[in-house]
Amino acid sequence: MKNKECVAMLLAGGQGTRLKSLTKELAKPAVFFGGKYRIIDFPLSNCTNSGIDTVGVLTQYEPLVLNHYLGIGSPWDLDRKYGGVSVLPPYMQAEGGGWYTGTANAIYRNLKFLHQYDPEHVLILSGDHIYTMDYSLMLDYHKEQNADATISVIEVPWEEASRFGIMNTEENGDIVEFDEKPAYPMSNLASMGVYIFKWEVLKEYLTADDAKPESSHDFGKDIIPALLQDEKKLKAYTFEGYWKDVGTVDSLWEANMDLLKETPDLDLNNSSWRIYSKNPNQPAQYLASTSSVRNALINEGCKIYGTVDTSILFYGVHVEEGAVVKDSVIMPNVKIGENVQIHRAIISEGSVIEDNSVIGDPTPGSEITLVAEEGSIMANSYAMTQ
Amino acid sequence: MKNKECVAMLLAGGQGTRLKSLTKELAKPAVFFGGKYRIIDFPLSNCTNSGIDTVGVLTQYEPLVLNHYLGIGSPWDLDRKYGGVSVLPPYMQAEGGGWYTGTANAIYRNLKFLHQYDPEHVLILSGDHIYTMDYSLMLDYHKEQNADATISVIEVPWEEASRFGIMNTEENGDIVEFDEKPAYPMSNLASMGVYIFKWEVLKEYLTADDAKPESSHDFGKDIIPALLQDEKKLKAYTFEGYWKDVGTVDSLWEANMDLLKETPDLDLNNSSWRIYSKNPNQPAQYLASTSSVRNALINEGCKIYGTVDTSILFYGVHVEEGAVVKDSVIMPNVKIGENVQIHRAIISEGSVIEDNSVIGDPTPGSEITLVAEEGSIMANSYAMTQ
Amino acid sequence: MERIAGIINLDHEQDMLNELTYFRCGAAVPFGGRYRMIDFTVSNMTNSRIESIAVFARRKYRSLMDHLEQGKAWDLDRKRGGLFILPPDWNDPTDISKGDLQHYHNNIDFLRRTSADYILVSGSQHICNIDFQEVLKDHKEADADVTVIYKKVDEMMPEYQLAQKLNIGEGNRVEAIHNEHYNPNVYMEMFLIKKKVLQDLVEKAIAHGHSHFFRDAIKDQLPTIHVNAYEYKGAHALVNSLESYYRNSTNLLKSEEHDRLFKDDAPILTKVKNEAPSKYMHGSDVKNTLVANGCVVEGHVEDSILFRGVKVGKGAVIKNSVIMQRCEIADHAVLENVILDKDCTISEGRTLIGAPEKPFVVAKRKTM
Amino acid sequence: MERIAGIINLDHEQDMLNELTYFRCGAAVPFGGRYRMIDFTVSNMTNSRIESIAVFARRKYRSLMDHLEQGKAWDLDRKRGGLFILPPDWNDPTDISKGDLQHYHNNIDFLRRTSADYILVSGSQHICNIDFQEVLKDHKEADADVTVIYKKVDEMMPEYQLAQKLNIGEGNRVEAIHNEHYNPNVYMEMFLIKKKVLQDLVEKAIAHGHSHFFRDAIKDQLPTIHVNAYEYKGAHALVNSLESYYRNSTNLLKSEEHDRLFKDDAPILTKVKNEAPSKYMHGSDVKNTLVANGCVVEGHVEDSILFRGVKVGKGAVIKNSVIMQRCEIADHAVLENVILDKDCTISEGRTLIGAPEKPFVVAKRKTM
Repeated sequence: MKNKECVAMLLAGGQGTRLKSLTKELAKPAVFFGGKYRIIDFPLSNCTNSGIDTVGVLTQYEPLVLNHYLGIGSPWDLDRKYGGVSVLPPYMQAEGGGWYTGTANAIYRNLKFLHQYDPEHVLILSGDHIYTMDYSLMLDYHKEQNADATISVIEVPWEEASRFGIMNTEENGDIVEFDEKPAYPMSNLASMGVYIFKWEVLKEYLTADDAKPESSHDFGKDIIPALLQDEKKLKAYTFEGYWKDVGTVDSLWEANMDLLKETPDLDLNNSSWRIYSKNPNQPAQYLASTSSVRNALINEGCKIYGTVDTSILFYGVHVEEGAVVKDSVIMPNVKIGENVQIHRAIISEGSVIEDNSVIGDPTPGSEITLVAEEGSIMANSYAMTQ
Repeated sequence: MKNKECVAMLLAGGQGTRLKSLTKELAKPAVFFGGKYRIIDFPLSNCTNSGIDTVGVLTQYEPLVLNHYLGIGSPWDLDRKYGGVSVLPPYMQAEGGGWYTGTANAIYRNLKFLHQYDPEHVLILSGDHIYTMDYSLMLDYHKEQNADATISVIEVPWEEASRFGIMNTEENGDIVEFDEKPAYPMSNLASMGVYIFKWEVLKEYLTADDAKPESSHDFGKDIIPALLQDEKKLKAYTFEGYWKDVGTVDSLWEANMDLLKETPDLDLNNSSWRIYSKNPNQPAQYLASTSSVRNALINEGCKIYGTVDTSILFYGVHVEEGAVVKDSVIMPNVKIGENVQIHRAIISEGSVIEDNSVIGDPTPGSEITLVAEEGSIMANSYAMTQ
Repeated sequence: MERIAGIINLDHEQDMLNELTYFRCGAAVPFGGRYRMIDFTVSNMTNSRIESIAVFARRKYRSLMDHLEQGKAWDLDRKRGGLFILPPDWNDPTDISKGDLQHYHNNIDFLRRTSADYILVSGSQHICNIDFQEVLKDHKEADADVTVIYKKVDEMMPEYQLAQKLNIGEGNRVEAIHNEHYNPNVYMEMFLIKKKVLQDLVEKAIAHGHSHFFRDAIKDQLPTIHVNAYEYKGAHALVNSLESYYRNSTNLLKSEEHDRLFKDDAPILTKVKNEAPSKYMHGSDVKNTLVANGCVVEGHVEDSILFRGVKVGKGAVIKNSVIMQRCEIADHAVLENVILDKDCTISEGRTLIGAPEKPFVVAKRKTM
Repeated sequence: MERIAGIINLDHEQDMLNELTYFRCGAAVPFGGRYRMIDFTVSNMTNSRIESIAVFARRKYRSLMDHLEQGKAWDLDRKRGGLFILPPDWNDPTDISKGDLQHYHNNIDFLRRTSADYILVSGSQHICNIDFQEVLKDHKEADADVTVIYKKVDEMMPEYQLAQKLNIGEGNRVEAIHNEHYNPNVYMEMFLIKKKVLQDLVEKAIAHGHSHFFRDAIKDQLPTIHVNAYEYKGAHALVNSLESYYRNSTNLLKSEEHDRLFKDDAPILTKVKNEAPSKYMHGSDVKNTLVANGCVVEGHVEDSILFRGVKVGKGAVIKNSVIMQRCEIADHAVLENVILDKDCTISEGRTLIGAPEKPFVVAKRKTM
């Protein structure tokens, strides 16, 4: 078999504790987004659309949910006989085993997996962001520049730059310094956590890093600085487009609301860049005579008898007569009873909201209320934030 | 989705140390057999041919080789969207992790995997035997008898019975006693290590067993006796046909030689019971004008210029002019030089046997010589047993 | 469990849906917002654990092939069993079979190879959600040669005139099959038969120069073979004309009917298209309507069905209409009692109004 | 890397392999012990990272469909790209295209949808192992409109008479394409073209009422378009007659030729059949023969090719013959210079002897 030009490794281990009960039983990359998707659908679809057909998904916690969701990879066209998607949890080895201790450690412990494909380049991705990106263009740039490593960067507002890992670059794109959350940023180019390495270089630095007891085994903190110190060729590749971290309940809500703009920055209807997702096979959605729907994204299997305004509904959601759902995100299979009021809330999968209850705080700017997975809100009750 | 009537769990963790260097880098179920197959192809093909489309493969050591071999399960028609084949190595869990401590422990730690399919019955298999068996007939029997567990048994010669786990049964098939390697066997019905449990019963007993600190967490030693003690309904299902443990170099060699009988007990050409295997996609085999081949099984990609007698050749084997291969098993991609003599030997994958060397002891009944993986036998050298 | 294999026989199905069947056979016509007619038959089969399915196609099967792929959506792209579309491509000069018996004869390998003991033969025009294992149970209890499936209808709709009806006697034995009006026992063009019996009857029918398996080998032989009637009691629609297509489509807007057809434990599957959720813009106003994914609606839609990827512009009004995949309805257009086939474009301000009993149909890819 | 999509155009291929093409098109004829002719074209494409392939089929494509499935063996059963068999099923009364331009016209969506910039068009009769990415490199260096692929042959075999030849001028520019004898530059019925150029030329050719894309839009327009010639130097065989089929089959028994065609880093793939290894019994005697899996040999075989699952009985003698899938040669039968199509049975003691220059051919499923 031919070798693979580029294999992707997707770091999907983040527990995402700031997403509170949304990630209690779910790795962060499996969190729902956009009426139909899970966060991980975005990097996976990007891979497929960029012609990368071999993806290792590094999970940290119980891998079964992601394992089950990813299946044989068919939704993303990654059910390949040679390559495709592989879930790589930390497994026991003859010399013991243990958690992945950092992003670099996670890849290091799967060098054998990479070795099977003998790639020329390795693309490192994270499962925490919503964006569409053609990695093949970045790979072209990486190859043209003959870089040892290329880091994708995005311009962020200067006032937010100190929240990110900032790349200080020469005019020609050479990275001269990596500044993790600088108090006084010298640039507004933030690392997106998307790296392409030459396979040989990656192998060398991961192996060396593993031998350093003082290392935190992190790409940003250890591997990139080590390459810089050795004056390896590091290039910044500037990405332009929508890119959003959805690491908190508020940012997850915001990113969902971004989709409701008249012309959203992220186009889910782009037929040449489909976002693939596992299909729940539900019938067409039904909007009843009593319904009133505006400024909403609604998925198949929904039945709407009430009012939906500026909201996102995943598959299988029922909204009964008299209910009002406003400025909210309703995850799959939620049942919303008669005359329920929901404002500025995220309702987790499978929740049942009984008749006449009131959820959330309609005040603009107020905290977003989160109803936990398979939560049940009693009839006539009142719930606001947590 | 509908639940699965029966899910199979294949215990593929055996290191098979008695197979010596054949299993140094390879789990036993991945050992080559019959000119084309690996041992695990037999239980997997049995599953497919029996209509069981969901198989968990429990691995103990580094899962990558089996992971890579199993891929998405397409060779066995197990590339299913819902179900199919899943490799289940011991992974890290929040409360730690560690090796599977026994066969029962391995299944216990994957109850969540089983739970996803909500099966009615669970079929437990091992990856150590060569046989073709229609599990659906055993399942029918298990259901007809409304048994809590059904154990597949085979009649073994009385003089060998003390090497096996022996089932003492009533005339109606009820199992009354399980005798592990009895000095004085009361029956010659040996357990094949093939069990069907009611899912509810299995869950209950595995959970109870896990709580017993003194248990060795083994099906034969702990779970079956516990069921017997509680007077659960245990049935013996008698299997008739070829069934062979290939746990030693000699028995592996013998099982291969069994295929060369005029009418072998195991029919690899049965078109209604195909043994599926990953296909190496080699061109047709070539027998040159100088070749002399008799009583042999030869796979695609072989090129024979010398003599092959009473031997089995896997794909991609080259036998040069003047070489003689007799009473031997030659694994994939072995190159055998000119005038080499090989008798009563197993030559591991990728070995190179240089010109004029002599391998093995032609004396009938002598020990079988094993040449280790990617071994290299120097020209004009002499190798016998290890 | 005894095994059943399936045959979907499209040979006798007339393509009577006018513009909708100019370029495709009836089985490939879109239905219910996101399905094709044949999805119901295939899903019923797979939900009944039928995993070997042959499709006898004769005409305009290209879009059927595109849609079914190799049964991928049903997980039927397999080594053992699977879905096979079998268009006519026979070149045996000694073949004397005629009519749909040509299919049976030339695809005899399908019957030979399957390990199933029973064959379920079905058309694609009777939309329903049926468990064929129940039919098999009934068939075995009746110890019949053939079991035919029927629906007892409440009201004599025009589409039933073309359907065959059953006279049912004691012990559910079929005494006659005919086209008489006012018999409510509508034969659903589905029957179950033992494989061995099917093979024998096919051979005999060919030897006798017959050309229509069901008519010649079953219906006309009724006194000599035991034909058992199985009554199907679930949701049902017969689509064999444009009028019945239109009426049964909008019938789905009745919530009870919809829920009886689409069941969680027996889902109707279809090819996955990866469309985004539908977007309802400010100013949209949608009532009593089924909407598939990928739509963007700014206008007013009522009592209608929108298939995947339909765009409805500002101020546009759609009533009592079926709008198929990727149609674009520009601002202020008005559609009433209209069926648009896929990829149609309706220009700004355009008005099209059909009659409730005869919708206005626009063939695919038209711009108006 | 710039992307190439593939078209396998079978429209002009005559089915001239007599009995072997009674029931199948030439592209589906078994070759080389375990392949079909088309496997070489498809494998060359996938080995060259061509992952979108359309097959323009017109006649007898049923066994081609069975064989290719949806490109499964080549991992081409995909959402993006993949392999599409496109038999004619067009029903547009306004379509004015003719000949193979009908395929280009009616499958224009394939071109429209692919993200590839270049299209490689190939037939199935030139067996070879070629890297089309090398052709693309050459094409871009030459800055040509079209690059045609040719083989400079050593000896003028009869099959080359039907092939087109190239006159090549300075800078590898093609000056003429014709059928003259004794020109060794055999056009391999493969060309590379920019997608945009192909689309324009197709449109123009249809508008001018043409019926043969290569002849009318490329060959006859030679002075006006820049056609570059790429010389392929690897193993090659042209199979366009029974005689060339037979000779090129047995040619594979020459070890060097075989190794040049089947390369580890560019493997020829085919549908997997899960046959057991072949079994040579006591008393078997096989020399200079290619044998696929699943055979059971008890007799004598020399200078021959056995396809999958062939049984050769005791004392049977097979020389200079090609025996296709699942044939059974009973004890003491004698075959010399014979081609048996698949599933034939030769009775005990039967003798069939053809001539070296004209093998005796038996059509499939015959018992003799």
